[in-house]
Amino acid sequence: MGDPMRIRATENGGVTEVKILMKHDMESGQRKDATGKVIPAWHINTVVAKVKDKEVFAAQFGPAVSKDPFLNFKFKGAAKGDKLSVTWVDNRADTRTDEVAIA
Amino acid sequence: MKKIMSGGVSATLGLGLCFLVTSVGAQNAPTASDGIAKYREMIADGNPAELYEAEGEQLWKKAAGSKNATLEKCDLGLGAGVVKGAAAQLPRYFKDTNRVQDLESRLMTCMEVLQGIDPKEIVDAPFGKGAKKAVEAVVAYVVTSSRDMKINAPMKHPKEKEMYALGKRAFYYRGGAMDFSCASCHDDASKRIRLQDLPDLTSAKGAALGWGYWPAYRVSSGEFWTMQRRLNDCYRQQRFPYPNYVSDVTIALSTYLAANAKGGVMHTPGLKR
Amino acid sequence: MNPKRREALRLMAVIGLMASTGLISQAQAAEWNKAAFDGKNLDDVLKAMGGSSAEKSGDVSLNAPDIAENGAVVPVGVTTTLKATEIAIVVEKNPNALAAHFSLPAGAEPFVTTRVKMGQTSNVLALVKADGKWFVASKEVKVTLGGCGG
Amino acid sequence: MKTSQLIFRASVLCALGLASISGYAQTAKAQAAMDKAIVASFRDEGIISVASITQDETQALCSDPKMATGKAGAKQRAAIEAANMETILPPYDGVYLGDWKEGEKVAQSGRGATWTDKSSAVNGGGCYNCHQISKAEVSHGTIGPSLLGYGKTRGNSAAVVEYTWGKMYNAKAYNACSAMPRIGHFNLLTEKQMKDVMALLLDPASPVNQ
Repeated sequence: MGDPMRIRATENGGVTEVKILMKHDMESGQRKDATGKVIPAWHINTVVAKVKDKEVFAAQFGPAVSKDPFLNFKFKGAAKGDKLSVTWVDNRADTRTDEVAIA
Repeated sequence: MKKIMSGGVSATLGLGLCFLVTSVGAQNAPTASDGIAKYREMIADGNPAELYEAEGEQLWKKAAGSKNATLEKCDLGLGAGVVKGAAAQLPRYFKDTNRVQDLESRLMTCMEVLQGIDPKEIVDAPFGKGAKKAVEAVVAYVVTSSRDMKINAPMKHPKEKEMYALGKRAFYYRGGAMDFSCASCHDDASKRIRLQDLPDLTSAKGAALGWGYWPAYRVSSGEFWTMQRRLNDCYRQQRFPYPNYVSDVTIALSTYLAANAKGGVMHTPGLKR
Repeated sequence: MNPKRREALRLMAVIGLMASTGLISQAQAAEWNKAAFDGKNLDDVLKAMGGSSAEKSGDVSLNAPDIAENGAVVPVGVTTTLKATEIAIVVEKNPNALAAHFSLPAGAEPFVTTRVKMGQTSNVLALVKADGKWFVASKEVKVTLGGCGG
Repeated sequence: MKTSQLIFRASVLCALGLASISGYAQTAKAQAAMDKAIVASFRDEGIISVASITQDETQALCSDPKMATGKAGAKQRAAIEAANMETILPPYDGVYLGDWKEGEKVAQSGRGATWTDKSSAVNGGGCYNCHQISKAEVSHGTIGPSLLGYGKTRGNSAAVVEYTWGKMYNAKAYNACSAMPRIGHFNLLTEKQMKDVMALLLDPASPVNQ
């Protein structure tokens, strides 16, 4: 299981802005170790954000997304106090879900 | 539109300091500096150091070591268990160890005394790994708790003054195959290496620009770097030998920097290239 | 059986199990567009995303720095006045061109910011799908050599 | 230690013997104790030994900000410059200029000579870290002067060529406490690499002189 995310979600005038930091190495698959062997790609594949079980935003990442990914997006239709849940899944089928109340 | 994907991502992508050699078109320096300023502004939002801070806060409260104790009674200089503001007043003299300590050496003392963790394990572990990794996360937590506070290392005890003098001497100490000292790059505010501006660490303003923004998350390595690690890599690039973890010279340099930066603001943890 | 294939099958089994036990949604298990992320250039990527060409559009705005001090972290933001249903970020000279793809369900604002790695100075493309068509804006981001030592 | 370094140390010691009477000797003792404490904080790692930061006379003098600039250290600095001048050796075959294209690569690379480098690693010159050199490279430092148009403004008379070689070989021969490394003196670059950098600066075809 992955490490916790940091999620900030703030509602203002009907629009909720979300900022997420995910802890992940996002190994590109392009790097070599000290012995010259390619370090296999290891990265988050998908990120899904939901409010009340309804998807509000979804992302697919390739190996070129930076280490410890940052994601910032906005959506309408949620209220302060609603729970926003974010789930990522990586290419080794590791996953992590965290939840935050919209402020 | 170009369709040719030439070359591969450098083997050291995300790791090395100077990992890319790229030809950039003819352009004058001010434009380049403006571009860099925008880049820094854009990455300022969302510092991954927060991920380390969250982990560090958990570790602070989690029982560990042979004594199965937490760090909650650790005295960082403002009394047992006081984290808020503590980093802004380090390094300082501690009576129980009769030494001037920086944050990392003090955390090692707490881990040894309270938790029964062997300091040697911490010293011997590489940066970002093993027992050192835990210290680094706790550092992220502690320095975040001094954010926006005034830098105010005491500098009253004779041993603090002694460390300051040693730090100053170390700052100007030239040696090795390139004759470099810290001062070679850091005693003039108008200079830069490549496109990186170099703060004058001998002045209050410049020292605050350095001390006030470290420890930091480094995007070039994708890791959170403590002050010990920052100094370690300075010495590596200076072509000096390896400074021992929490050795006198590293604590002395931190003492010198913190004292010079007095009155400046803690922006820790920073976000650096 | 070759070990790579065995590993792949094991992973598929694990992901399948996670999906069937509700740990992750079926959609999330199936949704990663491998063909698009394997694409070597814009055409490959567009094809894998169900398009054929992308029209240059002033309604797509790409926010990226002129110069990145470090190619490991290059901030890229995309916004548009179009009714976007999908957004994608492409780095032309990366070995795999597509960096990230975003799905915008009803209610999502046409806005996203993330950070990508760049192996070298390259054009960065913001792709926006609206009314079933792809639109594009591009900008060159220079990746510089920094610091001393190495 | 190379013979040149031995001669160098001996001559500096003689020069300093005359100059260092008064207060300097006293503080020197206290500083020596501190220097010992500094060196004790390091360990050997990779290709870099703790012994490598034992100071020579140039480094020792220039570690004192008061002596490194201003009147107080003028005499000692002159002695140190003279001693460093003695170490400069011309190219083995008398040819000073190599290939500017190779020189550009040397100038770009800042690698080598750290504890994470192997002894077999090729050092870079790290020139762009501190100097502007060609217009095409905007990522250049400003610790050293701009070298843009170096050959174009100076020409390449024998005097200019020899001065440039000497400055690169041992910058402390011209300015005792210069920030520039003593590239030839400490073998930081090979003779061929130095010639290639010479060409980068002086060859009329080099982008530096366009």
